[in-house]
Amino acid sequence: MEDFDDDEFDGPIKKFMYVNRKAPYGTVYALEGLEVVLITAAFDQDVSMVFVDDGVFQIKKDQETTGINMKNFSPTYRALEGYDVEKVYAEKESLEARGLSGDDLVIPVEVLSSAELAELMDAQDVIVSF
Amino acid sequence: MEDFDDDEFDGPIKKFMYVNRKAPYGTVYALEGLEVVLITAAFDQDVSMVFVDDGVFQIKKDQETTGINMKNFSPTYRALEGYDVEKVYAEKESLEARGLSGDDLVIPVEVLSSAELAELMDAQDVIVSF
Amino acid sequence: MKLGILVNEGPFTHQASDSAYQFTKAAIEKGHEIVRVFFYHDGVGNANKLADPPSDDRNLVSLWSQLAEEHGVEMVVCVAAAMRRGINDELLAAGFKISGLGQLVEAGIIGDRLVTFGD
Amino acid sequence: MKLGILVNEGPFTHQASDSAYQFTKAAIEKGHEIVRVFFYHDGVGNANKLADPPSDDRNLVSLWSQLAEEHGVEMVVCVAAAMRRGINDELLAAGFKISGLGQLVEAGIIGDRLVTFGD
Amino acid sequence: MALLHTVNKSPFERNVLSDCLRLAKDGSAVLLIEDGVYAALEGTSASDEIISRNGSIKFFALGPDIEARGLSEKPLIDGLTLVDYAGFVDLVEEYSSVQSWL
Amino acid sequence: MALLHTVNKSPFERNVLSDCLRLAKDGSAVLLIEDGVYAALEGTSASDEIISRNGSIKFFALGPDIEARGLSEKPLIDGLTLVDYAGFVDLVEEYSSVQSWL
Repeated sequence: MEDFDDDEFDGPIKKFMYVNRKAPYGTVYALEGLEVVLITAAFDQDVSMVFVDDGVFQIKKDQETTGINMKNFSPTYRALEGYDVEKVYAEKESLEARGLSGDDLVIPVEVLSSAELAELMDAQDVIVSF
Repeated sequence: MEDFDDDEFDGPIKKFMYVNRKAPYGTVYALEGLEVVLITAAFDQDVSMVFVDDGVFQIKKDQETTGINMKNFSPTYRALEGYDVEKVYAEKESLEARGLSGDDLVIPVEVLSSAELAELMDAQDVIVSF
Repeated sequence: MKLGILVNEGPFTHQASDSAYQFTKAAIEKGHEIVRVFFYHDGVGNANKLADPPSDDRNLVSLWSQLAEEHGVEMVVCVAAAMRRGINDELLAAGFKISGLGQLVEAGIIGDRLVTFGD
Repeated sequence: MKLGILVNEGPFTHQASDSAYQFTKAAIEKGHEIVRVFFYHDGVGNANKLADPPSDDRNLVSLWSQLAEEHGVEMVVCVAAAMRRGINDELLAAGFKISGLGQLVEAGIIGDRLVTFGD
Repeated sequence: MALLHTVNKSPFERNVLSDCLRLAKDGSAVLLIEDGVYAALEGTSASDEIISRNGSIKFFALGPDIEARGLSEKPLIDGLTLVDYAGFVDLVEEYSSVQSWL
Repeated sequence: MALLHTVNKSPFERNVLSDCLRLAKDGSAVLLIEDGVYAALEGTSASDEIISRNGSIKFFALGPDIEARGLSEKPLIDGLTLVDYAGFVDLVEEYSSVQSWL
């Protein structure tokens, strides 16, 4: 199969949910997970992005990575809107347990309770967790 | 530097402690950790091997790995004695939390309390944790 | 059922690749169709033909290659993840090919289920 | 102080290799002697010269090679761990060599401290 | 429509089983695989996690992983069902989607 | 003689900080690095782990890891000391041996 060209793709539209559960920098999952989300957006699917558990730390503002010599990729989350990824959620319980509020975040998110998030997760066709 | 030949080694004797904290099979750390212990024994050092946290599962008896197509390396722990690794400990609190007792184990171990293990750990020159 | 499989860890260090292989094999034996096995993150290490484990241990790279050969399973290694980790075309074992992340998304779209194995 | 360093994870997936590199560099700058950096488990991936990360990201393989060149740091990759994971002499970046686990033990004996970085 | 959740980490090492159960709805299923199977043991400090949701969630554990870890003779939590890899495939087919808690 | 313990995992993800503190004697030191630095935050569900041993154990956190994660402006647990990589080296020298809780 050749490299996939999304302009020619004429398949069904599915509900994709990306569940971000890992903190940034300690592992690469947050960064490589973000790369998947940006690609999926180009396929015109119904994409939701969720920050839960330590994943909420991915969008903590004020990240300054000079001291660890790694690339600060948190500004890329601001690009999500430009890719038409508009369904961005964070779990209330995860934020509260970590002492975070919406003011701490680099992008606006819709804050959902565990129960609300569980409902949303249940309605997905494809769930990928990083 | 050439491959190290332990017969010619004439350095100091140090207290090495290997702290096994990971369950077997889910990750390779238990297996590759065991390989380090066996090598260290050949250097005539003062070796202690400790099973703590999920590491106590490494020496659970009755391991039968045919179904997951991985090598069952638990019999190798019985070889420790032949390598003169005689200081083998497990932490009481870790065993109890996991519903295990000495009867569940593939080798005899000296069971230490957290406090006793903490003392022992404090007296080491080199601690390597897997 | 059409299945997409995502493998996020390399062989040996985590059981993820073993579990993915056993699951994929079982699915084929039950008559399901494997749309694609996609290797991401450290999973790109599953394609390294130089892997040479002790003879009394399983060799996952070979096992994946056999599965591809016997059942025509498509196995795709993510190009970006592979470049970071030093896996290129010359290192690829039989049955693997390198392509873009779009192949993962497409597996999710075409497949009835996408099942992830990782750490 | 004589320091032995043990690196148990590859570059990119875990921060362990970054932390080990920053620590080793800081120790050298403070005048300490690095007895040896030993790469075990997935840490053998740090020696893969084919690693080609995006240009705006750090390249740990190159950084380790530079450290070895500038400060004569000995960097040893475990042969058994490397064989399992498909790292051989031909893939080794500058400054790395493959040897046995005894080199790790020896680093523990000779060094005043052994510091481990892993997952 | 209900989800199949897979958990592959020991409940003694990580909090992922709790994280999963916080978001797993009644009527969904949880399959324990790899080091996740330690959560299937009865009489441990982690057993209550599953027992407290038993009945409202269906719990499964992968038999080959149970056997590999020497747990075949240990008592497992009542009502938990063992499956093999073929049974894992069946569960994936039976539920609407799979969430792997990594 | 006392040990330096390093912890590099988030207390919200893994139990390793608790495991460390169960075996860390009074008079030892704990250095939080990588994702371990999240344990340094005040006012979280994990803060009590460190607060309960504060005073009997010296707690440190790696500043570059705090900054990378955007925590510079957040309140850290009282009495916890920030160090850089050079300070990490100094701690290794000051204590008799290092136990890395991986």
